[in-house]
Amino acid sequence: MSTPAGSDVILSAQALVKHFGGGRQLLSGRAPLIRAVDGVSFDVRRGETFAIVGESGCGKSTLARLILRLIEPTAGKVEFDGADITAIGEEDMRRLRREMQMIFQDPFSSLNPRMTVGALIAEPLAVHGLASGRERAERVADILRKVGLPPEHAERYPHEFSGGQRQRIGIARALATGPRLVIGDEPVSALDVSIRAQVINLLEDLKAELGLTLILVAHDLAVIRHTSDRIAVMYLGEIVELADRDALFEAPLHPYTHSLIAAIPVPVPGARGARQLLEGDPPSPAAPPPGCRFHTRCPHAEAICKNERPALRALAPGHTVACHLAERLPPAPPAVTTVSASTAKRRRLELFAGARPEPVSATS
Amino acid sequence: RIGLQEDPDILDPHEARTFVGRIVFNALCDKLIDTNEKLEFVPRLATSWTVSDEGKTLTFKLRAGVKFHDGTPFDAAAVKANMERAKDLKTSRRKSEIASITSVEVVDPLTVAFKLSKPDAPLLAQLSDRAGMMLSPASFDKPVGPKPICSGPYTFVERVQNDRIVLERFADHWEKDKYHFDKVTFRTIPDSTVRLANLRSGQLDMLERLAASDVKSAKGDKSLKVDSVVGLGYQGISVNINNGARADTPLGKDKRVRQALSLSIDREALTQVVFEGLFEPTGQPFPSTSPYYDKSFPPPKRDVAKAKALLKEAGVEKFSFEMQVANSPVDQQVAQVIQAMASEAGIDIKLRSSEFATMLKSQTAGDFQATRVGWSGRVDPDGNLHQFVTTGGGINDTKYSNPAVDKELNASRVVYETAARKAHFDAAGKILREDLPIIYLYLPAWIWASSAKLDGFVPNPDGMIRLANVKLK
Amino acid sequence: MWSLILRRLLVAIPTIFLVMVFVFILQRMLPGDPLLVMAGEERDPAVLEELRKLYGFDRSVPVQFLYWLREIASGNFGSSLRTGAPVTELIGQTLPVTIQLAVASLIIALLIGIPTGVLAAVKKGTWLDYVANAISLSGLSIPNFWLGIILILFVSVNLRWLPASGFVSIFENPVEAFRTTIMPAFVLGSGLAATLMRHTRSAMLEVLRLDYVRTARAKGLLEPAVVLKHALRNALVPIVTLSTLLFGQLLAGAVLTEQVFTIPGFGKLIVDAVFNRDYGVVQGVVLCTAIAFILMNLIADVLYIVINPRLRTA
Amino acid sequence: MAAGGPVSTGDVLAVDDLTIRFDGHGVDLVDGASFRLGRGETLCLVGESGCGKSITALAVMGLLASPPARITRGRALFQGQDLLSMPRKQLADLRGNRLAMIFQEPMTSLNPAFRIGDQIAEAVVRHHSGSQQAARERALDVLRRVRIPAAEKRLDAYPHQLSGGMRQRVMIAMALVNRPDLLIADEPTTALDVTIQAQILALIAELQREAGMAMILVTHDLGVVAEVADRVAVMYAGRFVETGPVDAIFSDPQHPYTLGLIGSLPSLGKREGRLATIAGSVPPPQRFPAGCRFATRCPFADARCASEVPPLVETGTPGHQVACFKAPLEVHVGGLAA
Amino acid sequence: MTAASPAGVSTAGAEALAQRRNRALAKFMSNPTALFGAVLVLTFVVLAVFAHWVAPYDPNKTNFLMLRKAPSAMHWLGTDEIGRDILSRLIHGGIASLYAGVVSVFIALFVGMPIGLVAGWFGGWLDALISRATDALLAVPFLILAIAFAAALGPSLTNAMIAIGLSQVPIFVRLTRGQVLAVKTEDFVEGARAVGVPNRLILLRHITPNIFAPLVVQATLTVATAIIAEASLSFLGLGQQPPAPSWGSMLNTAKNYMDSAPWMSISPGIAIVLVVLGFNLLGDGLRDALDPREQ
Ligand SMILES: Nc1ncnc2c1ncn2[C@@H]1O[C@H](COP(=O)(O)OP(=O)(O)OP(=O)(O)O)[C@@H](O)[C@H]1O
Ligand SMILES: Nc1ncnc2c1ncn2[C@@H]1O[C@H](COP(=O)(O)OP(=O)(O)OP(=O)(O)O)[C@@H](O)[C@H]1O
Ligand SMILES: [Mg+2]
Ligand SMILES: [Mg+2]
Repeated sequence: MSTPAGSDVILSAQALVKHFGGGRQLLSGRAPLIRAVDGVSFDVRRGETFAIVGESGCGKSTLARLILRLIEPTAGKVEFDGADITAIGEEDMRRLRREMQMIFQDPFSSLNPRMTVGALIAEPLAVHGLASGRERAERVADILRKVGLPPEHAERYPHEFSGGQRQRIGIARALATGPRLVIGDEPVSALDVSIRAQVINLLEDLKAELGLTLILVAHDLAVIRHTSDRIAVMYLGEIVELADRDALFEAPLHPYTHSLIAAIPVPVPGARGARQLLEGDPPSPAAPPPGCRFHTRCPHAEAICKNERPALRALAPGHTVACHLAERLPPAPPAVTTVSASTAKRRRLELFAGARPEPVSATS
Repeated sequence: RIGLQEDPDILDPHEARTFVGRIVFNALCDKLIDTNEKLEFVPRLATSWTVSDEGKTLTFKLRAGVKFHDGTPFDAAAVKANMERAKDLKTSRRKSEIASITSVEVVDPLTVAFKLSKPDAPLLAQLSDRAGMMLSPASFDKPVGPKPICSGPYTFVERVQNDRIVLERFADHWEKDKYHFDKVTFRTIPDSTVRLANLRSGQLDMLERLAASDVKSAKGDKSLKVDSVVGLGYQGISVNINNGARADTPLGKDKRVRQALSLSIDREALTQVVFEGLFEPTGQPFPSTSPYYDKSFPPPKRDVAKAKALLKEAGVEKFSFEMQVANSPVDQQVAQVIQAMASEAGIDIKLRSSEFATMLKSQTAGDFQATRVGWSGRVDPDGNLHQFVTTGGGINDTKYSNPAVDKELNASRVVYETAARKAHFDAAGKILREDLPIIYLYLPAWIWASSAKLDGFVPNPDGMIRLANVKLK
Repeated sequence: MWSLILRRLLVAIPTIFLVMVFVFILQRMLPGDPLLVMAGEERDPAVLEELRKLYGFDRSVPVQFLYWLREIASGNFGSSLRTGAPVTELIGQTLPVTIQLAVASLIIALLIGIPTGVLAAVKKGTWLDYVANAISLSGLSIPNFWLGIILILFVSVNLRWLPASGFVSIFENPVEAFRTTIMPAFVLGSGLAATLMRHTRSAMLEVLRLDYVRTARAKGLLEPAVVLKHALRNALVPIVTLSTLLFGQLLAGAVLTEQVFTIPGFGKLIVDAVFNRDYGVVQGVVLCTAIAFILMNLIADVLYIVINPRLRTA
Repeated sequence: MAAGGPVSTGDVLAVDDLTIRFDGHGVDLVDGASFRLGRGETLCLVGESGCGKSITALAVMGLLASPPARITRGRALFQGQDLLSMPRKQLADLRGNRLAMIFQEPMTSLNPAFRIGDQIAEAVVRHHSGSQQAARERALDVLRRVRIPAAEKRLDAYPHQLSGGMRQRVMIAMALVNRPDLLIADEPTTALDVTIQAQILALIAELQREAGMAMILVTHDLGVVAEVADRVAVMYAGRFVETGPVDAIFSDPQHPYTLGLIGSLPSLGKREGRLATIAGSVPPPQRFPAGCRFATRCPFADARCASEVPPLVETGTPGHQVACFKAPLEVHVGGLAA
Repeated sequence: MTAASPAGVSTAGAEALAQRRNRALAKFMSNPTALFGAVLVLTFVVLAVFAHWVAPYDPNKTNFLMLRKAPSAMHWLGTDEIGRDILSRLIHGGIASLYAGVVSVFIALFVGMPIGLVAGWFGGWLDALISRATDALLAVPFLILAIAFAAALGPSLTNAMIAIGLSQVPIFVRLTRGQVLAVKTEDFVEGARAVGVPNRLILLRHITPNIFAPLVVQATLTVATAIIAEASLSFLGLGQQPPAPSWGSMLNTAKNYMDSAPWMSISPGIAIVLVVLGFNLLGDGLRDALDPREQ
């Protein structure tokens, strides 16, 4: 699953940099320069699910917005289908948005509270001149059905929906124009556990059905592991490790990746106990440490880490890492995965899963 | 402590313009001559005066031993210096008043002769006012306004704009025994209700221009005293006769329409309603106390039927015009009463209220059909009439022009005897009553309120407050 | 902080320039002629013409504006057409008066507005809240001159407790100053108190539902401490800045009250100048209020930073 | 005073039939919650957002704003005294002293206007006579205990100068400064990053062990539950649907809702196809069903479930209770589905 | 724009729609103070609109025998300085005052809002220019501004309303701009951009509806300011022309008779207080009803 046949790059980020502030600000004086994204490169292949993980503030959202050119990069470029989208005009870019769409993190704030769901979904169709009148209405109904909402909900307003339903609306809106690339910026982290699973399943189904390429931004490693093909780990504006999913989880090379995996609470009561925890907080992107940016928290840091910025290098095919010591680190302890479930439990779970198909309408 | 309705303007008699300023000057400065309550000229700094040379020379004998506040002695040279300043100062407002003076000659230290270009009967009256006030010539090199140095019974102490002017007794005044207050404070309190409240609560001893509507309650208060006298001014309606395009109305074009308007107004009722009957209804510009008042012409009575008949004759049974009104409540009240009265004769008056500056501007620019106007009045009758109705007169906003009127009024200027002048005024008055460029309505009275303890105040039709012999019991 | 102040002052320059342009244009838009007004009854066309030349009113408006700019740049604010007094002197005389009045009314407004606002917020939805709201709204909608005259009639004329009008500086005679200032300050302050009360109320309501108030309660603090220490302290931040802005407004906005109580203040100066078309004074005064306004805005910003630790280190 | 604590072996907290209603809502938002907590024990309250976890916790602390909240039934005995009926003043004396609470939002739970040292010292001064200086010492001491680096300097810091993780440590320090007997932690780590969350959870566990303090931890993360809980109470729509020792809940889940929660977790192991899901979402309180509140989403619900409230009954395991007519599932519906 | 739903389900949809629309209304209706405010305002509006039928006398009819008479059975609120019935003038005068309040605020709103939108959305030098200009206008004392506009346009009620409206424009520019800056950063605006909605439509469809509520609230509050401003302008002769009544001009005349005929000032004074109170309560109620946080 790791390298889809006919490996064909749909999107390529090349040395992307985004700095905020630094300019003269009217009120607060010289704002500190924030290096939100600092030289990030990767390729996304057609049809795969590419994940970007990292702690809060490491630049994931900024990267996502750069890819869609919702903000202008400070340096670097983004190629979509081989064409540089950072160089085209605003109107061309607007037209291109038909092809690449975004699902936002917060289903509460990302839908205009004063538009009906129908209007929200019809809007992209209208602005791209894709359908009008009766046809448009049918398309809206279609899309709503596809994301598991009854079409008559088109008349309602976002606040009348639960979080999960709203996220479906957000997905419907992103899919309305029939895009080829969809970026989800933490599309499920605002949702409850039980709802989260619904949305993840939906995304997977839609991806398969429509042949989408997905870029998922997340901080929940469990979700990532479940859904992604390849994963990039970010720390303070940089990619520190990039690998296929299984390679990353089973043989992480970067110490930060180790600790990220170790920090996940495992829903297995017996598994609690000693593990390697990171000390301290991530430094501010306004004043990133010199050398390896992780050295301030790294349990293995050596002198070289403080002075030299490690480059991303491939240690195995398709597995790159930015760590001076990658070869010398002790392997990560195996993650506890499952307990042997009692037969009764397994039986119950099967009963539960098989009892009813995927829900169509959330309201009863 | 005296409450004034407005804040005086510049305290330089040669530049000053306001009425309240004159009240202050009366305490601060002496003038050559003065007028008494019967409007006769009485000596002040000049002990006597004579007219000679066919009315072209005016000679004053001056009082001896008079000193200015700065100690400079007052003499003929000082008079000459003052008159020259009044004529020459760029910002002087007295120029037109004394335009007839060609030169001032010092005959001897206590005699001064004014040479005139032509006989000028109103000149004496001017000299009984600001034009005749004497400033210390020594103070001319500095701006006078901020600290005027005169020779009056009180000297200037301080002024806080919009608040107060404080004077203090001048110890070397030639008549110092008649002035009983060590300190006089003029306070500016524009709102008449508040002014009265201040008098009642003891912050003032006297105030000028009590609102007519407050007279009743002030009279009911035993601790207060009210004095009033019909003043020199008049109130009326001036009609745009020939000042620009807006003169083109039935009112402006046809004197019968103006007569009808005049007849439709019940002047008696007007003064009763608005002024508690304290103001006098009138049909002419001179106060009834003036020797020039034409007794053969009593205040016109209302006659709606006749007004209607006149309108019919003029072919405008129903018409409407716009009357400009100042935005003070009293003016509006008057205007609304007139409006109500006129409507009964079929005349529809639209009111346009304006603040003062706008009103003045449109008046001079001819941007009006009719205006409710008033004139504070002058001692000399000429001041109440000549410049308003003669062709090219300085304040002739109606642009009324009638050679017969011009002739009579110009003639009245070059004779000094009252009877001869009255004949001219009567003749002009007769024509004006026909033509009615200005419809005279009533004569306002000056109303003063003071503490009942205040004694010796003599109301004078000129509205001034003279402090001689005034004291607090 | 200093650089903030400096920058704000730099930004103020174009604003002030625009104010000058506006006031110049606005004034010339007004019908009426300063000289005519000055002349009053005694207007003589020849004299007026001469004066017009003397004051430069015969020149075109842009030329007059440039001329005025040059004068201002050299520190000369000109003088009053009406009284001949220098504009700086007029401002110097009236501004302290109005400042005394404004400070007094602000104090009264704060003393009334904040406690009632806090009370209304804490007792939200009870009759106390409604009463406080109704009273404050009345305070907001009763015209100042009306309240003023009623107070004068009642307190000064009937009861003879306080002088009906006048002004005494606090530095001359504090007792008299108090007696003359308290009534007008109350009249002015009543409207402000209403504004402050309403802002205090909503700020308190906003703050009272914040998490840290709950934290304070979780510590076992008693209600008065929670409200007065933890909540009010934070609710005050916007109120203090609001107060400085209100203070700026008071300088020019006290006209009617000043008129009623015959206080020779700034508002009166402005209005008289406008009515008399005393161009020089209007220009000077508006310039002065604009500067005061901008200064107050600046002070508000600075205060905001000073009392708000979140911004202090920025 | 600090040496207090229950002399008997009795429970630190015994909540019985706690029922909460809000003005304007026609239903009990918490309905008959009962649980007990021994010394040193950790109880985890789990459930979806809006199921009433926080208001249960707040009710015990006496911090529910009333109006609109009203506690219509029940008792909460803390060391033998009923917290719900005790005078406000007396409750305030306990709060922050014997009873402490940590909140979900470290960003907004500290007063931005005061230095953190003062905010901690305030809790000391409120409950102990003693000088400001002594209180400050205590504050410094407790800051060190929650492992804040350079604690002396941080005493004078304002909240905005600290990161989220630091602030949550300060909140913990503030709660622990008077060595309470019971700590209620309402989702103390939800707002934090995974790496920080792990630090904080480890810290709380350690401090709890040291002091022998009882704790109620509110969370919706089953991973966290597995890590720290001794006992678990699963809440759904205001009711406890299953309670029991942590092992029992994970190895022998009985209630369909619990099953759904566990099934919907993406496993960290090999990818196992589609996730199990619970259909639909929690209905708003106005539309809670009359019987079992989970009935609208339960694949096994029948007419009885919709009309009758299932009581909490013991399963085979001691202390393990479930409120479901169909439990155990394999017995009641197993044949049907097979 | 709205997607038509299949016929079968449209009734349910319509119901939901109606229900949602009614929610704000229902919330408003359940707020007693707001309702009281609305009733107050409505009462005065109705009285003013039907003045001809309601008022007992002709408001301009003078009666020189009934000058400044205290309230009586014949004249419930007494008579004024030239014998007109105060109650009738009060009822008729409501038109001018309410009109001045409402129309001027509309002017302020519809001039100020577009300018503020442009400044807030586009930013840059345009914003700087607009902001400096509004600052400057705010720094010019209100009275001077209003007098200048009113005097330049000529005295009449309409022009007074325009003048008051224009002088309130900067406030609305500022408020709109601030709101736009706040809403601009909302996710759904970025969402609209991500979908490819052009600027113009974002402003129209996404920004404007979401900033309207605070503007409406500010508007109801400014109505009060405007009513009082009309009184001041009337006082200067720049507002309603006599003899047509307005509360402001009534109050200004009455102030001279405060001592001898207090009823002349009490009734217009109370009328103003009540209407201002009404509008303020209405504004508060609207704010609560429109605030999604409170739903
Ligand atoms: N518009 C902006 N102006 C200034 N700084 C910004 C801006 N947007 C983001 N940043 C900063 O850039 C850094 C990266 O932000 P970003 O939102 O990309 O992080 P993230 O990884 O998405 O975090 P989270 O998990 O919290 O969403 C942060 O420090 C943030 O404060
Ligand atoms: N002040 C209030 N007024 C009305 N309803 C309230 C109020 N506070 C909470 N509720 C309601 O009470 C119910 C339970 O809320 P609670 O905060 O306890 O949920 P929770 O389980 O803590 O959820 P979360 O995981 O989101 O924190 C919710 O339906 C909520 O809407
Ligand atoms: Mg993000
Ligand atoms: Mg909660």
